[in-house]
Amino acid sequence: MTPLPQSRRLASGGLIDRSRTLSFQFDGKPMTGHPGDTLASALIANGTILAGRSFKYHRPRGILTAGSEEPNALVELRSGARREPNTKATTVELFDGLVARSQNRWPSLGFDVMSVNSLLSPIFVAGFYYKTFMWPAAFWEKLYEPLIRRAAGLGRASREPDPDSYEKAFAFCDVLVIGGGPTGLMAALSAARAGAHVILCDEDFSFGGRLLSEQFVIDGQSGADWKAAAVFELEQNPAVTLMRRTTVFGGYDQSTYGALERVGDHLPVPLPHMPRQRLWKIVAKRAVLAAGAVERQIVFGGNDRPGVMMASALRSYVNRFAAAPAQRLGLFTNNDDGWKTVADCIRAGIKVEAVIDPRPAIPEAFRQLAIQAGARLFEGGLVQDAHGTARGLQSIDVMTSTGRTESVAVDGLAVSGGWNPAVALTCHLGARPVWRDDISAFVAGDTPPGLVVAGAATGAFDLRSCLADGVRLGAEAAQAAGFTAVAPTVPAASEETLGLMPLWKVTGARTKAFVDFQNDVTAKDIVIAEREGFRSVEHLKRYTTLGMATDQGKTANVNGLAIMAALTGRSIPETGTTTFRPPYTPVAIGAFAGHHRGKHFRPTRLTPSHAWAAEQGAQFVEAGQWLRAQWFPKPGETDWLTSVNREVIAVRGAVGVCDVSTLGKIDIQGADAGTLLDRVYINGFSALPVGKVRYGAMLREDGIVMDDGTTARLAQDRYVMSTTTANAAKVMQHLEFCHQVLWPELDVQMVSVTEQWAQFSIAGPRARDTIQKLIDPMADVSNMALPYMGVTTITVCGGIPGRLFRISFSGELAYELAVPARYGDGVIRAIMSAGAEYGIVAYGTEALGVMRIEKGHPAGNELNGTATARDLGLGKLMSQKKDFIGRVMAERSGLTNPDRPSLAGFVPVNRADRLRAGAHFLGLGAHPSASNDQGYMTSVAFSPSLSHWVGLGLIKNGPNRHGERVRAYDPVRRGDIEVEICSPVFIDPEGGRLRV
Amino acid sequence: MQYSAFSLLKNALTGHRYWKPAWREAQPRDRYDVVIVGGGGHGLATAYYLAKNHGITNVAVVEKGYIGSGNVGRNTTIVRSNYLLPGNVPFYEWSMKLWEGLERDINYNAMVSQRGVLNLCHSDAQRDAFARRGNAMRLHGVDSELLEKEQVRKIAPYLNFDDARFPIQGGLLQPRGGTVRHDAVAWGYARAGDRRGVDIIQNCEVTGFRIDNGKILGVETSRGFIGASKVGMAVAGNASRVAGMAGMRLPIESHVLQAFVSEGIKPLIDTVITFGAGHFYISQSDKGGLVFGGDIDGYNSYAQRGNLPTVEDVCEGGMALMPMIGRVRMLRQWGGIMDMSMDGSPIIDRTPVDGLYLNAGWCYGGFKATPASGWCFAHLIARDEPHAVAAAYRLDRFATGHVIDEKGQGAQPNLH
Amino acid sequence: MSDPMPNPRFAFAGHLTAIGSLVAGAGITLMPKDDLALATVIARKGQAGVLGERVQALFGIPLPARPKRAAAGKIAFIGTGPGQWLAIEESSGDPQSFAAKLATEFAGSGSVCDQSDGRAVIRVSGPRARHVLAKGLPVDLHPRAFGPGDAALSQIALISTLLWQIDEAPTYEIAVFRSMAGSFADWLIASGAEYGIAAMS
Amino acid sequence: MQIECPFCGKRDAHEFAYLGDATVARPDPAVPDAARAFYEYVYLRDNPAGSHRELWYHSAGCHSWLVVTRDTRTHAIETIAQVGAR
Ligand SMILES: Cc1cc2nc3c(=O)[nH]c(=O)nc-3n(C[C@H](O)[C@H](O)[C@H](O)COP(=O)(O)OP(=O)(O)OC[C@H]3O[C@@H](n4cnc5c(N)ncnc54)[C@H](O)[C@@H]3O)c2cc1C
Ligand SMILES: NC(=O)c1ccc[n+]([C@@H]2O[C@H](COP(=O)([O-])OP(=O)(O)OC[C@H]3O[C@@H](n4cnc5c(N)ncnc54)[C@H](O)[C@@H]3O)[C@@H](O)[C@H]2O)c1
Ligand SMILES: Cc1cc2nc3c(=O)[nH]c(=O)nc-3n(C[C@H](O)[C@H](O)[C@H](O)COP(=O)(O)O)c2cc1C
Ligand SMILES: [Zn+2]
Repeated sequence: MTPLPQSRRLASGGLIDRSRTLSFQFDGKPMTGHPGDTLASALIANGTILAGRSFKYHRPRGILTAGSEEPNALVELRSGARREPNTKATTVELFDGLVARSQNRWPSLGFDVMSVNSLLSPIFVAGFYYKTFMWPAAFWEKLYEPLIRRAAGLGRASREPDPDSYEKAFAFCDVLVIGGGPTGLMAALSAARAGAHVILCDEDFSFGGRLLSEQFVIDGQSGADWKAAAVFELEQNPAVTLMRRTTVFGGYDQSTYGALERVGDHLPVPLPHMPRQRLWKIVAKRAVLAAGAVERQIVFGGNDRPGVMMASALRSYVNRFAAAPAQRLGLFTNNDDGWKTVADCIRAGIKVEAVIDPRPAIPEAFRQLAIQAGARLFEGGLVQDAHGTARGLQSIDVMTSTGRTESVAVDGLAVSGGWNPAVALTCHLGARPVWRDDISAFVAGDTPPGLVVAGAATGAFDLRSCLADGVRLGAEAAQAAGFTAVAPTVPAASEETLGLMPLWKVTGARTKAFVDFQNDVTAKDIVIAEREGFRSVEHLKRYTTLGMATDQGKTANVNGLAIMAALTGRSIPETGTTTFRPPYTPVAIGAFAGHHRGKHFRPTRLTPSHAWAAEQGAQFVEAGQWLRAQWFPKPGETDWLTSVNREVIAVRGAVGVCDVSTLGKIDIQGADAGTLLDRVYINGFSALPVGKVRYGAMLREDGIVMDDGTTARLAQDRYVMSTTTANAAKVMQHLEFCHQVLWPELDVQMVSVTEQWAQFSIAGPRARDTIQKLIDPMADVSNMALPYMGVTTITVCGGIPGRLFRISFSGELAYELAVPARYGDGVIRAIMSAGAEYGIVAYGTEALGVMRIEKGHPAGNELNGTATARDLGLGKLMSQKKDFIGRVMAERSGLTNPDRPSLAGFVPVNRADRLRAGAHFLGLGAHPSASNDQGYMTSVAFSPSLSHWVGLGLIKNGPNRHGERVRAYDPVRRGDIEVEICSPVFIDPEGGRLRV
Repeated sequence: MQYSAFSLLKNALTGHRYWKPAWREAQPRDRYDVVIVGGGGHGLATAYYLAKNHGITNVAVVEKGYIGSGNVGRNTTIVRSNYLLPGNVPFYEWSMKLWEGLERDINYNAMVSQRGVLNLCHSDAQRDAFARRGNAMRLHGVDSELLEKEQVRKIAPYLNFDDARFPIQGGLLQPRGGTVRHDAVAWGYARAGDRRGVDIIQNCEVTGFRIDNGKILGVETSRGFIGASKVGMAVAGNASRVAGMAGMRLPIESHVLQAFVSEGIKPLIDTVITFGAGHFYISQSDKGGLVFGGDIDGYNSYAQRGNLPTVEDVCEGGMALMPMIGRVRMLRQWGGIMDMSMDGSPIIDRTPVDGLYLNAGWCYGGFKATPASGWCFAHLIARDEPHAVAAAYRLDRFATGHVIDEKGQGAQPNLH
Repeated sequence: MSDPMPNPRFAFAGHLTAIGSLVAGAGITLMPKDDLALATVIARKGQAGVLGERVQALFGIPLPARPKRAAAGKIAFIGTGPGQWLAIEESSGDPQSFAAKLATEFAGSGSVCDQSDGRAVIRVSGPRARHVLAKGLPVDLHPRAFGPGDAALSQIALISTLLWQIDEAPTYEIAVFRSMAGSFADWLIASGAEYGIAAMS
Repeated sequence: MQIECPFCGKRDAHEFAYLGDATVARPDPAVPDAARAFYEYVYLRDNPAGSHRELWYHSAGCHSWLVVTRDTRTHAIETIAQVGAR
């Protein structure tokens, strides 16, 4: 198909680049446009009136606005994995190859079966679903809800991962100017001239705001020329950052602003390495909000018909985009500004059939203008109903000042109900806008610290005041940020008047009159809401969904609350607005995530031996942020248990090595290091001899175990503490709290050395033999010289300085060898070759877990944040002689009750049974019920040494029930077996092997 | 007027001219048998059950703003009873049962949607913890299923199974869990209470309590004194402020939790999915918006709004879990003030003041509790003794050590 | 004891390979700094003054009380917290002995801890360095706010970082925990790709 | 929210860990009603709507514990100081 000519493109004018033609498709139809077009302007240029269907009634809808306030013209942009639902055609910058599709219709936009909903509209009124669909109960999920869900929603999201990338960035400035219309440009110029570092953002792809869309003259130049000069000056200033296509979407605490830059959205696909969008977090000393104002609707019958358009939007299409939305236009305006449309239409050759102005007396100049345009003038008139089809408008019914109704044939109607200053960003921190009677609009009330509002956003609706505002507030902002402003000069511009007569809703409409277009909220819905008691604006909003659509009611809300005000006899300010919330316009979820998706969701921490382990084919597991080797499968081993059993057997029978560098390590120095440790651990450390290691447990202040680990005394005034992998940061924070907040008088210095050391556990009967081959030959690591729970410094592999701890998690003769992390890779290779003759294996976290369970050491699953030291069998460690964190609260009756679940071992009565962590304990024969619940299995392992499963668990009064049998009940995995309670230490209970 | 398809049709034919207000715009009277402070879900439900279960109809609910302006109107609508600890499971399951019959009971469609709640797990330890939880639920007769990765894939094929930082290993499913339309709960209870004679008084802020000799006499409000023999506080995020007026300090901090909704899209996500490792949970409302949230902002706040880092954090979780939502746009973000208790569990109890009762500490999970909370609080107020399923929610449990700490975080409210 | 001493494996080893073809027009240049000796120095209680004098006497460096880098010759001290510094020795042949030496010199006034392996340091320089770092660092690096000698402790892409500026090129050096070098490199490469990246060793 | 760390400068609150009320003080464990005193210290909070003294830890920065006085209604920060530096 070849594209049709751009039938509604004006022959000349506009800020489009006619030298290049761009091809695009809408609903499969090929069309063309030019650089500088939006999708909406290109559709208009191609004579397309119908752009979308509404949410509830599937009403045909045209293009209403020319900006981000658009409620109607929403499309699915792009296709496949890049499909973007609900994209406003009015904000899409046209690019070559653009593909868009209309939404919420079937089979086609022109003929939509669901438009029968419109016939059912007497039933589908506000809140109808709260009143029905209650019977029978089961039908909700099966029938009603799927139907409702299918009918709801507009576009379709892709089901494939988003192929584009996003990023985030920070920016800092003296003055942030939000909006680059005449006000914003002037504010930026004025701040920049004072020397301030300025960021100017505009959501449009071109600066200029209304200057692009109106026939303004500034300092004798056209608005567009003045703007070009202003932008040029700003571009030349290195202290100014100009950000086009950047919406400031939210104001947050302490002058932090969120902004979205659409970096690649105007391209078919982003260039290589180009993010699609960038989320800016801008910290500004001062901010000037110059976001302009949004023109609002008037509520009359059929006001949603395709062909009805905001007057300012119509001028945008005509002046900026050189596209004619209509050929025979009606204009319905309650203010002077709307009249600009007449002059612009005359210039563009669009016939103005009629001007309907409800004001009883209009200025003479306008009367002349109407005559010049050959338009019928209905002074004091009202448009009651607009009639048309999906293809366009046919006529309007005008109620004259004398009460007659006349029909006027038109194919378009421009409407201006006045202007709402864009105050949203002033309200994000909780302020409320205030009503101004003179302009019949809400303006900013209190503004957030550091933010000022300027131009049309303050209700200054004439160019002169806008420019003056910009000059003044830009300079003041710069001054407040510490600069000296230069004497301001305000460019000259002609005078403008507003002369608005408030008009919210036309009475006597015969057809549906819409307030919220996208959500199909009619004036009648508001009446029903009022009748049913939903009178607060917030109730009104929620009951009718007014203002809850993708446009957040930018063109609709004030009409809605004005109608409610009239119904309840309250004033508009008494009625109030609903709450403005970020984002100002919707922001892609991907942009908030930036780089942090997929594997980059969170940083990954790699152990010093990672590369080596990967070479060995290790299976890795996520342990918090760490990746750790879980087991090392050997060729032929297909299931994890075989590998793990082999690793355990090798350690218990010969020797194995495991990277335990992930354990937290904290270097603690100072004269009072021991005192601090005494206060954070339940047991004592100040009396620990130098060269010794001790196991310790620490509590939270509420008496529950926080963490455990070993701490070694390296010197009189120096210890090194180890923490569990999971709690490393938390313990560091806790120690800093204890030191800085509780006991600042102590002479203690602490720093995390977790990353400094590669630490390997070398365990098994041949551990010493292996170590011996690695270390400085002069070093003595005999049982005498370095007994169990000793520590010494040594050098290994011919000169690498290290620390050797004689500690054991596995229950075997074991050492932990710490070397500077850069040598981790080399040292594990050296350990493997040193141990080769003894049959050394590398073992992973699984085997480590098996052996600690066999030894009954509590770990993560037992340190569950609710267990006390006594529960875990550590009660004996709790010193009676000193205070320590958690001591007092640990004595609360609820924590000392002997019936509390406490640590015990478990074996299956039928030794072939498998144990499962998470199974609950019930008395034999007890009915499975919550009241019979005695505790649960915390950790299990298959013990290759014992050839059956063993488990640890917390069970009521556990330590006193060894030998008793209970049920391990596990209905979620269909398990229900008998287990015997036993000592939690399954291997070498006397600990002989540790000490050899 | 009873709501039904029939009454809707009948009114449609008469231009909807005859609907009555869902609840009367009641003016405060001098005294009531019971005054409930707080027109949120819990307060309104309490008033309804006082009338329905205990025949106490001389009741007022006083609300400082409009009813539903608090957390009941700003939550992510998830209901479930997949709790772990014995103090909690029976209570939340009772709530689940009440949800199941609610709409016919109160004659209001609150869109109780039992679409299933799926919690994902990413490690063996998490799976064991889910097994423990699932088993605890089963022990109390609550439905729970432990799913393997492939079963999760069947339910939600669009999740990131291939390229995840924390690969999905399985999940815990509660098929009866789901969502309920937040506002409808407030309005439905209000209407049902009103029909039984309860006065719902909006724009009436409680500013103090009148207490004599340790006994409650009534409440001071922005609209004058209202006498009452008994007063129940159900003010959620404002619990400390209101209890403070009676001279109490509570084991509670007020924190903001944010929630987010996307633009409306056609059905995409059919269950409730929670991604604990990524602090993200999501469901799709019947209107088509993806409703999602994550962690609390983490500092004391009464501002009812949050900050940007949490938005980023939540969306990072979303993109990590379901990278197809990248181009779906967030429409709105808002916050609610939550009564974060020191053990993450609620309090429904008497207070040191005779006739003054406390309902608080719901954290980010009290929406699902609404029916049972109302039921049990009404029971406590009417009979002056705790209801059996809420017996563990005592105020003195912190002093005695009988805390109910599902997450094991201890006395740090922002970590619950 | 037959095997020779194993070679060190540095933190960025294998993590910069993705730069591959991104070199064209390099806007930033990355260079891992594997030759630094690093040590944390924390003043003992009430001894900050004494420590400062020791440092001044030994190295001719005034200990910065703020996040700043003060350097003389091969030695630099960066303020990393109240009473805390990161001491750096450039092109150090024997990193462990640096800490050991400091410990001896500061005995009684400062606690010293070797961190030569705990932090991985990478140098980022080039005309686009500021643009790239702005994608992660919540600190204003504009010359007006941050210049040679300034340092910042912060976070980039959820990774704790210590950054300091060397010169006006600008050249920055960034220290991250060693285990996160890979993730940090991933972020750097993703953020720098649009400007082109060169790697030096 | 931006917190100006006295050492590091202005940073987003994201870099900090929050602990809560800074006005409670760890009781002397030797007092006769220590159980009560600790209960109040660990559990009871004023939780004011308005000015609130609270503890923040600059975990991604200099590891200082800070006392921040902040209005819980507006998030406006009144004062910030290193703990102990009163
Ligand atoms: C973002 C968010 C998401 C959540 N998601 C879930 C979820 O998915 N599932 C879940 O179960 N829970 C969730 N919750 C928690 C849940 O919403 C609350 O726990 C629950 O709603 C609290 O009970 P309520 O409805 O009675 O509270 P509210 O609705 O807050 O009611 C308290 C009322 O008291 C009023 N009040 C306060 N002070 C006074 C006074 N002095 N005088 C008169 N009136 C006063 C308030 O205005 C308010 O209306 C979420 C909460 C939030 C904020
Ligand atoms: N006579 C009237 O009734 C009337 C009414 C309104 C406007 N006007 C005219 O319009 C002009 C107003 O000038 P102005 O500069 O104040 O407003 P403007 O509308 O010209 O410019 C506002 C700019 O802000 C941008 N913007 C809005 N929100 C934004 C956000 N959140 N982030 C980034 N960019 C955003 C818009 O894209 C626009 O370019 C004057 O010329 C005035 O005469 C007249
Ligand atoms: C479940 C749920 C769904 C929501 N869906 C929408 C929505 O589709 N559109 C919308 O504008 N707001 C939606 N909101 C947000 C409300 O507009 C509002 O922000 C929220 O109730 C908090 O009130 P506030 O913002 O007035 O303080 C939704 C809120 C909830 C709780
Ligand atoms: Zn700091």
